[in-house]
Amino acid sequence: AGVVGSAGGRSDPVSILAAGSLTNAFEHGLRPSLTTPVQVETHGSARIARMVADGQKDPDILAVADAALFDGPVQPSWFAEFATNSLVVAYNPDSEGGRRIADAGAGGWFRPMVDGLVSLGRTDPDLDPLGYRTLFLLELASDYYETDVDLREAIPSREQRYPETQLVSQFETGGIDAAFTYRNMAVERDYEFVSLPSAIDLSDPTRSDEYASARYTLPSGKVVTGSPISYASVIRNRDETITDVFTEQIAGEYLREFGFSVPDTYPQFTGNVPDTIID
Amino acid sequence: MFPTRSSTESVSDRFDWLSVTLLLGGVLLCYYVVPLASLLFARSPHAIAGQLADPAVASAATTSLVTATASAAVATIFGLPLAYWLASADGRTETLVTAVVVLPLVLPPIVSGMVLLTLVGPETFLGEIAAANGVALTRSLVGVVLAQTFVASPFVVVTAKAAFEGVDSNLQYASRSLGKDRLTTLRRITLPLAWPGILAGITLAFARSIGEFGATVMLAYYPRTMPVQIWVSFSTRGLENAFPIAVILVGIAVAALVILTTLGRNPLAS
Amino acid sequence: MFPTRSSTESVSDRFDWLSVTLLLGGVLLCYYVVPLASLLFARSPHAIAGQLADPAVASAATTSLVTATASAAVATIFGLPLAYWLASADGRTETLVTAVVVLPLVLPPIVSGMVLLTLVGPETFLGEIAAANGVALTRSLVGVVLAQTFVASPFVVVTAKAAFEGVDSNLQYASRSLGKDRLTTLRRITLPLAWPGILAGITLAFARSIGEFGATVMLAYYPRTMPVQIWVSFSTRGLENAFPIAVILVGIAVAALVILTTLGRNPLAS
Amino acid sequence: MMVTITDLSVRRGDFSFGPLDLSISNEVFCVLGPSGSGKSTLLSILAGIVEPDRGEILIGGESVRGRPPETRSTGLVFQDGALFPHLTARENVEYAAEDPDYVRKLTRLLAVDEVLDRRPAMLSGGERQRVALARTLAAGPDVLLLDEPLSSLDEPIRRRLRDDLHRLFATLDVPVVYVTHDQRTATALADRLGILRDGRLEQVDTPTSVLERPNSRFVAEFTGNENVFEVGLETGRCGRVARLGDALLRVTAEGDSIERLLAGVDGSTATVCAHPSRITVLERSDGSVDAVRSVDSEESGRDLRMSADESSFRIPVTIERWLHEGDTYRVFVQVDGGPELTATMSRRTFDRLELARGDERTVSIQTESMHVLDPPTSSRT
Amino acid sequence: MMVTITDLSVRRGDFSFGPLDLSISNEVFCVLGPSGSGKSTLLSILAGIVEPDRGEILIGGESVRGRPPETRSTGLVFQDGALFPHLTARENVEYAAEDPDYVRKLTRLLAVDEVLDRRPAMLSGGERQRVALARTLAAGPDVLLLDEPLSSLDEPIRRRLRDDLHRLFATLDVPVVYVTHDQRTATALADRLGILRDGRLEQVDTPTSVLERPNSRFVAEFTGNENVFEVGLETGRCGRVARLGDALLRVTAEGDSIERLLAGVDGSTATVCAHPSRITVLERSDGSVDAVRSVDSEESGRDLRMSADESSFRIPVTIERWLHEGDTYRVFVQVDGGPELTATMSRRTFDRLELARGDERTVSIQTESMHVLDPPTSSRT
Ligand SMILES: Nc1ncnc2c1ncn2[C@@H]1O[C@H](COP(=O)(O)OP(=O)(O)OP(=O)(O)O)[C@@H](O)[C@H]1O
Ligand SMILES: Nc1ncnc2c1ncn2[C@@H]1O[C@H](COP(=O)(O)OP(=O)(O)OP(=O)(O)O)[C@@H](O)[C@H]1O
Ligand SMILES: [Mg+2]
Ligand SMILES: [Mg+2]
Repeated sequence: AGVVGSAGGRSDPVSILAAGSLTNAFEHGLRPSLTTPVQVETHGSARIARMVADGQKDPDILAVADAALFDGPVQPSWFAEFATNSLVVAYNPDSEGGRRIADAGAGGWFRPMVDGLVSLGRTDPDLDPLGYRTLFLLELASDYYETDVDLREAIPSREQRYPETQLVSQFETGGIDAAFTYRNMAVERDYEFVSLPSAIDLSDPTRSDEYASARYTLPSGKVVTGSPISYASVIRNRDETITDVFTEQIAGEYLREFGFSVPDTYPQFTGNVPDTIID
Repeated sequence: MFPTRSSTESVSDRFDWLSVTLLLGGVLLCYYVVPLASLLFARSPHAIAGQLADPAVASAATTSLVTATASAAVATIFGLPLAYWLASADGRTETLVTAVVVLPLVLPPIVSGMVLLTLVGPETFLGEIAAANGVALTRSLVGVVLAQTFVASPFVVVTAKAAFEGVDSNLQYASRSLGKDRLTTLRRITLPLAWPGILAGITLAFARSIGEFGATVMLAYYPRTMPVQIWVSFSTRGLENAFPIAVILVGIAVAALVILTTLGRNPLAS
Repeated sequence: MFPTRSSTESVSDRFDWLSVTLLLGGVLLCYYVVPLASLLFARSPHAIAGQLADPAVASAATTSLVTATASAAVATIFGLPLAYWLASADGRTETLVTAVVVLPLVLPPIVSGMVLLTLVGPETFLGEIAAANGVALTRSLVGVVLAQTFVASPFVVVTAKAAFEGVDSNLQYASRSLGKDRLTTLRRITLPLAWPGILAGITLAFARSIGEFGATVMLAYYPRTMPVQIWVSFSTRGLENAFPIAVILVGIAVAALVILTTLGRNPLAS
Repeated sequence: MMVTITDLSVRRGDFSFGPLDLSISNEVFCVLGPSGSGKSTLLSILAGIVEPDRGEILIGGESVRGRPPETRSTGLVFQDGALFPHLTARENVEYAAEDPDYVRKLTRLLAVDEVLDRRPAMLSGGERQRVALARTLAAGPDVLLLDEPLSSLDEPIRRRLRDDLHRLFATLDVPVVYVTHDQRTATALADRLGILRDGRLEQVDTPTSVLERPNSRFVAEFTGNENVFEVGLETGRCGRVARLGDALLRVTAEGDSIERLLAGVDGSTATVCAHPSRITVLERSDGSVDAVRSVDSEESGRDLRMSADESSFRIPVTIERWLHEGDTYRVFVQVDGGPELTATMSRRTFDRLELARGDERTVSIQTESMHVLDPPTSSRT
Repeated sequence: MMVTITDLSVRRGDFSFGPLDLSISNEVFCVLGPSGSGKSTLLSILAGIVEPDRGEILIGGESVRGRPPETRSTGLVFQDGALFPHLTARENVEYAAEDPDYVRKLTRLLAVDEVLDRRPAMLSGGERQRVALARTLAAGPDVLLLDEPLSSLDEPIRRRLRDDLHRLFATLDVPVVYVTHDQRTATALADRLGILRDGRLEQVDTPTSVLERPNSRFVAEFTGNENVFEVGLETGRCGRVARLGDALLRVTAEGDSIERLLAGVDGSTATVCAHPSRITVLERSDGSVDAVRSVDSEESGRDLRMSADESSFRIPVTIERWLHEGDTYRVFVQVDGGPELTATMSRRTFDRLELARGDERTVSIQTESMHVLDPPTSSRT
């Protein structure tokens, strides 16, 4: 990892408002690679976007878990996509249901779920992208595995829905046998997990057309379509130090260590990118 | 031999001091009222009515009211005996147990949620026994009440303890020397005399219960209470949708608290 | 003419009733202790020591201790006058203002965070005035204290109000007829006599402050308090890392509360 | 310093106090009255604790209406002490005082110097009362208001304190309003005595005047002139006579004692009172022929007896019962054909008399010991 | 029912109570003692509020040590009433009672039926005391413990209640322990009287015995036998004489009064007490030659005077000062060459005597009114 020198004249730390799933990577990957002090604040992606839009937060750098959020509520003139992630099925190897998933592996993880032999957890699709991405995954999996039943119909039930933090808690305290999570989370926390084919795990930017067949209608009436998981970031206050931090953040090697994927095409810019950034 | 006193010297000065002091209270009151007012007046009555019509909001309101009432009741029923015992315990035990009692306040919601899950989660001993008897301890009204009680009951205990300690022990002896046993004395003398303090505790517990979010969302995302509903609305549709629900919550809470204080006054008055 | 009394009838029966009642308190105490014990004993001392060595944890501990103390102090300084005024206010005003005072408890953390941001956020009137004077109202110790005070000060107000009401007004008249004005009377008679109740309120406020997460995380993610640190640890590295920090928080809080109750006893005793 | 009360009144629940007019200079004004008559209420109003509904209070010429207690410089000893429970006895006293020497002096005077380090809960009833008194005195008020400050004390210490207070009040030279239910204390201390009844002052005068010349049946009975009875005025066979039961007393010359007594009375009866100590039960031998002469009544045909000595009634009575009250005996006697009377006497006299129930004896009342009451007010129930 | 106390003692701070042995049957046992002597402590122990450090209490033959107050069936009227502030007077009384008729009867007896609907804070001091008494009586306890239940009442109502209580206690037929500081109440009510001093019973006897035959200087002074003085026993020129100051009284035949009085005394002095009412100030004419004979003392050469009448001391005194106490006067006189004495007398007598300060007068004390104390204990400070 490159080391960015601190620029004089700035005493405040650089503030980064980021999606919750980036917390560990930023805290323990990005921060140590910088000499500039940074303050990382993380909440759900949707919430941070909204708080920035409402003027309640004024971070130097904003990083969200879905580039779509930069199409509203926040609408910056440009942004950079810097990492992707994939969905996995994490399981608790100490539980009966968890072992069934492990035994079934990437080829048949869904069978014990359909049979109702696993207590499953997923996040609320109304609350965060992980929730509806899980539904996309199930829809794509029905086609991919050519199952008899529609997995998106057969597997979900209301009992499985949790907010993200609660899902993790339940999983870690043994309340559920298996959960759909982001890969980085499973890696960070040493969960046992089943990796899924890229055709369904929403990780491959090149498959965006395939993914786009799945959709979900949010309570607000807005329809989201399946798309690759892509983390996007933007600078909101411009100065040299911030730019240095931003450059490190979107280019950093650290991302892979924390379970993210960084395709070769990344960082990928959209909009009127200022020259200083691209250099 | 009789020292004279400069009696009226600086009376007006001092009176001003009292006013200045009371001014501090006014500042605090503003600190409560202004944000609330901004919450209230920024919303159109129309938006609020709209939210009221939403069945999810209506059901959350019911859940909140029911569970907060239940939690306040549970906190009272279990908390008063503990407070009574603490009030009569000696110094060291008292200090230590009091510290334990307020710990649920100290724990951040995520930790309380986690530790509660380790106690009553579906895979735990208690959770399984309850499930075997058809009672779900999480994702149920019971779960909500468990979470709220954990967080809110310390108010009843701590406040009631102070109130019990304030009751003149001579009055309790008087009752007992009239042949009434300790339970009767407790019920008819100590409890009514400590009532204002206890009521304060119940008020706090009720308010905290109806506003509880952190532990509740851990133990029972469903059935949704108002705070969870507000959080969901906020996360899905933003401030504009969440605030009217918050206004409804505030309305319900104020109504409930006014009823509580009004009803609560009776035991003393009669 | 003298009605005889069946004096010792069912004494043992009744005594049992009291024990049964007190048992309820024991159940509640277990409900506090068991999860805490599981929190404590599941962690190795090693892990705790490891966390203690982490400078982030150490700094969060300092921040928490400082801000919770400050918040409890602010709540006391501003809350006592409000409580005193409320205690002497008449029925209707009292009921209403009391309801307003407990509203911060009713608001779920996300809403309190939001409304506070609308009051003291960086873009607001107050926020800008303060910033112009070099004080940041968010993302600063001040921000933490503002958040904690909002949420925790109602405890002082409500509990102290009940305590003030319990002070025999004759004693206050006695003081005043000895030539002491209302402020002196308040300071030297009313306050010491109401002290146990006030102390209960301060205890609650301190505990709630040190455990506050929801509003704090909105107003001041930095400087990090222990609850925020715990949440971050939990989000980044899971339970195994978060719980030892929670144990440290509990340790700090217990120590602080024991000190508070011990010191707090003096004003009455002397 | 002068305290002037004009047209003062207040309602407290069912109880209505006043209207009351009174003026107190640097003297000890004792207030005596039955339980519930408004004594404590009066002090509370003066101290500013109860706001009157109507009327004016001037202290030192200045109106204190609406002024808070702390600006009135009225020191009130509460009936229940109102000691601060969180302070020791010493701290209670020092709370009010500025002069440690004076505190020492007062606590020694009130004999509480040994218990100064105890909290009120650890004091006995009487100790509490004395500490409360010390506290108020220590504040050095311009007006002293004392509500039964010695009621929980035993006779010897009360007597001692009464003397000490007497001296103290003299040095202080401030108006003192002293509520008590103890007649001895009242007479020993008071420059003037006010009798309160149902919130109104029934009589205000020097102790001697009130005790000896009560102006109503109520005051008479309340101050211990328990014997209140009707004396009939008749003109019979033997000239003009006063009559009590079956006993007659001739009214002879102008200026003799009975004439003087009954001077202002018009009509055929007068209500008269006499203190029990003024009623003498005569020894058997004294109720003799030369003191009493039988006459028969014209109307009733009964056998009446006329006192031979014209300065005292000699009245035939039956002994009913008696009570032993420490150093005195209280003997109840029934006047033949008249009221019941009470006589008190020393143990010595009682022993000498060798009374027995049902004994027929004679009592004598000196006419100058009797006092005619104004037209009777309704008696106290 | 019988209350038996054996070797009872307790420490409360500096104060140590007991050891105390006492046995009370169905009688009225009055406890008299100075403020702070442990009267309330005794009742608290009996009621089970204070646990004794040592000793045994039997009620009706059963030990009650360690038994909670509610099982003892001891009804205690607290010195401060201890009324429940959240209940009205009526509710306070009904709290304890099961029989509404009896409640009605009691409240009428205690004249509080008019104020039953008020809360304690709205009652006067005396009303509060009577409600507290009614409450305890209503509970129908097997042992009645009353702590100065009439102290806040004025004399007339107190006298009435005293009579009523007397009758009531007789009907109840339970042990009654009645703490009072009022000697009159004590003598009027008590079957037996106990004098408490510093936590110990100094004397227990019938009221008459205690008042007339105190067994110590303390009891003598406390019960109003204020005159405690030394009488010297000498054998002089005129034979054996008793001597008080400059006055002598010849001891003549065996069996005469002074001989009887001083019978048990050995040594040269005896401590003697006499009640002030037993000291008579003689009229000027009575201090005359035929009652007193001058003798000169051998040793001092002073002029002594010997009483002519051998059944009473005639003692030359100087009038010092006097107090007016309601219906009596208290006159302090200085015995020439001896102690100060106090005499009480009725107003009538006082008026007749026409005393003036510094007057030289003679007082007489009948030898049979004097009582010899046991070897002096240290006097009360
Ligand atoms: N706050 C109150 N509200 C209503 N009535 C009251 C209140 N205080 C006193 N009273 C009533 O007023 C009357 C006079 O009370 P007060 O205390 O002045 O009597 P008191 O003369 O001092 O009697 P005591 O000798 O028994 O102390 C009583 O009948 C009492 O019940
Ligand atoms: N709880 C206590 N702790 C310490 N000392 C106490 C306590 N209670 C009473 N005392 C002391 O014990 C002594 C006896 O008190 P007690 O109340 O029995 O006296 P009393 O005879 O009833 O006096 P009074 O006539 O004044 O009511 C007093 O000197 C008092 O100060
Ligand atoms: Mg009174
Ligand atoms: Mg006592």
